[in-house]
Amino acid sequence: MDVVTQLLGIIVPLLALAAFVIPLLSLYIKKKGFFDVYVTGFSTLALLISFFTALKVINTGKPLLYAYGGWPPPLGISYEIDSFNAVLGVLTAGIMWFIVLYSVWYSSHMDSYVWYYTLLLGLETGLLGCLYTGDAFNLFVMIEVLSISAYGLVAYYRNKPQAIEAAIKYGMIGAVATTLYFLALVFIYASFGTLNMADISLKAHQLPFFNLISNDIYGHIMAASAVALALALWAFTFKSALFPNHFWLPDAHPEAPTPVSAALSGLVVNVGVYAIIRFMYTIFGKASIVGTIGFRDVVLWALLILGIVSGLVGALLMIVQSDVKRLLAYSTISHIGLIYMGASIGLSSVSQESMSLGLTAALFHIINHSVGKALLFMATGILIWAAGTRDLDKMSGIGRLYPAASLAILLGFFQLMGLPPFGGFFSKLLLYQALISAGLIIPAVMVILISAISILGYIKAMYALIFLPPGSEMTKKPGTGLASAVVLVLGVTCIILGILAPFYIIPWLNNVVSTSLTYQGVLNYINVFREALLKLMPG
Amino acid sequence: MDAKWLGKWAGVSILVFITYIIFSGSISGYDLLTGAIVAVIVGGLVANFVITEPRKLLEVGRLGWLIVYAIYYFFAAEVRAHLDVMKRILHPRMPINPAIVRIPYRVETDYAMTLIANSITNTPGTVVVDLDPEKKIFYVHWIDAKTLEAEKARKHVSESFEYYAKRIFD
Amino acid sequence: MSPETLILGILGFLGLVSVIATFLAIMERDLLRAVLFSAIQSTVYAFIYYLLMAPDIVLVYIPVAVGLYPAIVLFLIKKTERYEGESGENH
Amino acid sequence: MGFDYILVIIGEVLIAIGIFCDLVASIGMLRFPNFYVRLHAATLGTIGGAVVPLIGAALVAAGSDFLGTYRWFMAGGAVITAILVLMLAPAGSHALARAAHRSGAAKVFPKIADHLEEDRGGMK
Amino acid sequence: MIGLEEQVTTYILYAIPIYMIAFSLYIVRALKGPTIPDIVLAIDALTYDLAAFLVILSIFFRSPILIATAIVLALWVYSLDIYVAKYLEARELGE
Amino acid sequence: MRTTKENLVIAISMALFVLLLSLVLAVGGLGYILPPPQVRLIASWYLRVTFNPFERLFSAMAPEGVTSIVWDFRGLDTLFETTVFYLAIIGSIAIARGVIGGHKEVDEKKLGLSLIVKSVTRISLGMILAVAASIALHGHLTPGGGFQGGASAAVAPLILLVVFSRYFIEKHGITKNTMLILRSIGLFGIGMTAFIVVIIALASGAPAFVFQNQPKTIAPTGMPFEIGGALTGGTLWFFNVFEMVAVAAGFTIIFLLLAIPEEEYKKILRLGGGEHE
Amino acid sequence: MIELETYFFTILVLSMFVNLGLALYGVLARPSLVKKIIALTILSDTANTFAIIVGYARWPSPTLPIKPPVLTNLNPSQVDILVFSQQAVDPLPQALVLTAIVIGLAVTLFLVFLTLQAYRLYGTTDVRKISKLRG
Repeated sequence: MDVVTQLLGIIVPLLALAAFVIPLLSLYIKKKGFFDVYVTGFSTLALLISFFTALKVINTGKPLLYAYGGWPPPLGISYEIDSFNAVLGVLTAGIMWFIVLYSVWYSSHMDSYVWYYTLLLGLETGLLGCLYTGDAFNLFVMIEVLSISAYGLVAYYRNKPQAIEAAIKYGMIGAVATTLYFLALVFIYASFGTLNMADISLKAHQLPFFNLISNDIYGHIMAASAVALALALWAFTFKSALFPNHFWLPDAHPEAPTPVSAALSGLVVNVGVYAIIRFMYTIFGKASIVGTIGFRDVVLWALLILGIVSGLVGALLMIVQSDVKRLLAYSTISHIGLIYMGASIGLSSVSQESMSLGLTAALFHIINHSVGKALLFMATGILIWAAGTRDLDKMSGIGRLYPAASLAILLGFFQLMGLPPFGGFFSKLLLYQALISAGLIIPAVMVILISAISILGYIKAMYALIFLPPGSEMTKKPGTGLASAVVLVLGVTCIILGILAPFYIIPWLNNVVSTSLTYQGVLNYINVFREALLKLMPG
Repeated sequence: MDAKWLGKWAGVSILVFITYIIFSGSISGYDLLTGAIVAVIVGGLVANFVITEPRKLLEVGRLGWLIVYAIYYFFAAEVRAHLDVMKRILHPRMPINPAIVRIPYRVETDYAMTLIANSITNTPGTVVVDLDPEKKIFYVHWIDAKTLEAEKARKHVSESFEYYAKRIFD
Repeated sequence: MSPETLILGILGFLGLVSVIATFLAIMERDLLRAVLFSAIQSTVYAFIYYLLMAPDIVLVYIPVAVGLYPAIVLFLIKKTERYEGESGENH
Repeated sequence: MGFDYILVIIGEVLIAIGIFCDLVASIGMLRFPNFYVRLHAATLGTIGGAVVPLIGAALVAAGSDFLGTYRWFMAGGAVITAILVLMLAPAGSHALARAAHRSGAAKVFPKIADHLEEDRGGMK
Repeated sequence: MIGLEEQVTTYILYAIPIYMIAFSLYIVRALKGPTIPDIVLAIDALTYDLAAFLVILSIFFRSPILIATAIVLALWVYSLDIYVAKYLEARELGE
Repeated sequence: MRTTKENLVIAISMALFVLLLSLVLAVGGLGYILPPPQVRLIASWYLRVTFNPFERLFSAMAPEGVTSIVWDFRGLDTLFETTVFYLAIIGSIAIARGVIGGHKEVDEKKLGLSLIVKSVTRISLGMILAVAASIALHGHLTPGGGFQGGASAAVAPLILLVVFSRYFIEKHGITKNTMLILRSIGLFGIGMTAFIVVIIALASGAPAFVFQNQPKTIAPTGMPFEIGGALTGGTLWFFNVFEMVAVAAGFTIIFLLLAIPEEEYKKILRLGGGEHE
Repeated sequence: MIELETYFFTILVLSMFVNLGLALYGVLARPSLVKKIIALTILSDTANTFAIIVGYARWPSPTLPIKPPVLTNLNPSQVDILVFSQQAVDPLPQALVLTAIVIGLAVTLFLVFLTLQAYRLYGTTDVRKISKLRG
């Protein structure tokens, strides 16, 4: 077992352990600086490990498997990282790192930073755990870790009635969603007799491999898969705020502390998308029993349509918002719609190339959206802090006082709008191409329509924040150096993503997708599982 | 860490140890060892809550009275009361005559008082509804109030319990 | 009737009882009563778990569902309002 | 006909008593007119219906060697449970009765006297 | 002469239905109970009897390890009593 | 506002819908024969592997199937389950941050329930804790374990809180901060036990896995499964002990927070502060 | 011909489905937040019961009861272990449910604290009134 695999196994429990000791330390160490360094240190560690993991996975082209406790996979839990979730892992750890740095500045204005940092570490644990796990039930547990820290952080400003109400709405329906996902797992276990994703995939694809530990299937496997998929999809679309389940997002995301809004909008919604892609492509792929009878097509069509509706609803409602964070939250809904349109391209009629093109677009758009949205929330956070309000009318022109933050905001808005030299442009273009090549003309047109509508909202916000002359009573507050640096670095990242996109990033991401989500990728995923199973069994 | 506290600690530890061993149902080395550790820790934690006068624990006579009392209670008092209430339940006309009556008590310590009260409540037909520690009165709900006078009621309900409770705890 | 059939019959009976208790718990407007009905439902579930041979679950479930849920909900309705649908005596 | 057998027989008799008490107590719970009277039926159920069969089960377990080595665990557990029920049940029903009387949640309706009410006077 | 195991289990087999009748009567009272204390009292009696029944059933199932459930049941139902009583009596549960 | 009748209709129609759905699914999804005649293959593996002295390199060496799954086979789940509970408590503390509750001088005799209940509670305290400890410490042998033991032990502070009052128990040292320390220690212990085999193996340079308990074919380091002839199940014993401490302390924190009178919270609410947009 | 055992078991499964529906109705449609919390606990309990039901199996013979997944023999032979693996219920769903119960408890606890805070801020726990007050 090499060092990278070992570190991969250690990092997520280590983050949890780091969160465990914070209250103990806080009783004896009263300096804020210590906790800043502590949390930043652990998130740096997470970033490094996720980076090296991704490097290894992509270099070797073979998924990485870490079996906890040394038990062969269906008996024990294993982390399984193929190139798809490796990339998402680096994205998550990276943006989380920026968010933690920004929080160092942000939390110096809070009344109590200890609990905030604890919950933030919990959020990072949950995000990385959700992405890395190769076990369906562990995914449930990690989603709960993620959710409970998210509820806690949304309600962190406990004296604001809207924050508490948003957290209740989010928490109550979120609890129902995860319970239904648990029910889905019960059905999966009842009929597949296993909880390991690769093992379920193996059985769903009806591959001829004698699995010593769980070889049988029980009952009516189609009925169970259908119920499980229906319930699981409901839970995941809730987590990622797809159209009928989006109602909580515009309340919850703006009410959280700003860095948390960035994490929620930039990263947490990705988890739902990731889980759906995992379920629809790796576990119940095109060649699986669900795919062969057309049920999968129905689900994907539904997701495509909901994606379109979600994009339109988000874009339209964005225009009428006067609260800048709320505007950004609706923009998240719109972009999630676009991502779903890319992710639901794996219909049985679509060719392999178009499918991998669409998934590449979805993945690239996830990256672009995460960077851009995190940047925007954090940069507007500086202005909101300076102005003391989130109302666009009252904030007019505040950006003039903070040139660095304003520059970052401009870059971020261009990224989300999809202006040519930025990453957002290329991902939308790719999405359009993919949909056209898949023969889905109307959705392709919808991509353009959604982009066009949402530009109105972005321009409105941009104009109010930056181009209007500042009011006379506004004065510049000092001490935003760190925050400005963070958002500027993210802004530069947007440009780099755009400039490198056509030559380097898109082919590379296409390679990532085709080694992980195509049929060959799924076979790879299952093969690693089989190798680990045979290696860890005695005798 | 005075002697009194150590006495309380030892007393509670023994109680905890016995409970632990009976509940575990074995006297293997593992159980004895973990039992001892648990007893010491739990004893230290709750000693102040449980026992106020550790010296009484050492008087064997009290334990003897407790056993005598248990035998009397289970084989005489309880049987009589159970049969009585069963008869009332199964009787077609359900002859009940309920009242809340005053019943005075004359013991000093909390535990003796609790023993009496629990004995009264545990015999079907009488339930302690409330008590007044200053006037030393139990208010007992009696399913078949033979009398409403405090002293006479005491003879019916609690005199025998009090006799033993005085010897066990006071 | 074999012992197995008897045990499974009890399970079916308990399922029906739990439906009644749940129905009352959901429909009751007095939240205190609703909590107590949900405690009955929890007891019945605990019995079901026992008959399904899950002692570990019973040991977890009883503290959580019979002990803690009613306790926290009682704390909650003591601090807020007891009746659903209309304001309590505080308003 | 060893010593074990005698233990089992005694235990079974105690269990039989317990079952009978339990049944009668449950009928009483239904028949009795108000909360305070039902308290007595509940006492019948907890002492006669729970403590006695618990002791009986402990005896049966101690005498049944088909249960394996864990039967002592079982007997011990049953005895501890019995002792705890014996201590906790009356305290619980007393607490409940007092609370019901103080808060007026249950009326003392068929009664010939209520000295507690009188002593507390106008106080609720 | 039948074996001890068979004798004990047959005995308990006939006891089970009687217990179930008693439980259903308790549950009727618990669901009907006109006042709050009535409901709690019925749950109380039901649960203590259930604890005894669980012990007896664990002999029937020949699984002595099932016994630990009974004591937990008894403990927590006592606490249910206590805080319902406190709820009815006190202004705040913590006081 | 809907009437009860309408509610009833909605409820019944919903129930009917679910019932019809269930008829299809219960039979299809859960297997045609209810209940199935045999457990699943993976389950029989768990049952064979949980305590198997003949396969020392492929066994959890604890006779309790559920505990060995909870802390050995799927220890990661349980660690994060504990994390969820921990984060929920942290979130609750964050909501109640700054609320101290104050050690008011009050007449304890007047507070709480009657003297009888108080005495009974005092006597049974030790017994409750002994039973809880027994459940936790035998978690690898009989049903029970850390969470079960901890939840049973939490009865003690809970009934103390309700029967006496929160002033009483805070005077006797059961405060939010001590419980938070205890909880952190317990959680830290759980985390360290998860890593202990890795740390031991690091010294000898052998490969090892996080959450490893017994030696495996490719990772020969492991915890001893018995000490002096008494089974301890390797890491399971430590997990159980630490989990018990953590859970009991966690429950106590929850009730201490809930028991703080509303006036204290209102005071903090009126002060406000600390928030910025 | 349906066996009597299957019939009884199906009643249990169906009543769990009914409970699920009732609890869902309670969470989604009842106005009081406290009632929603109660319904939520019932919902997760019912989901857990499904898992336990999935782990159950028929008795080895009509008179020999199935065992909990705990090996009671501390010095087993290989035959003992094999017999045990055929006579015990599935331990995996039980472990999953253990996890799920604690998670449900954690979420419920946090929701209780949120509800209390909402009451302090809004003076009511009725969602209709809260959304009206929020405007």
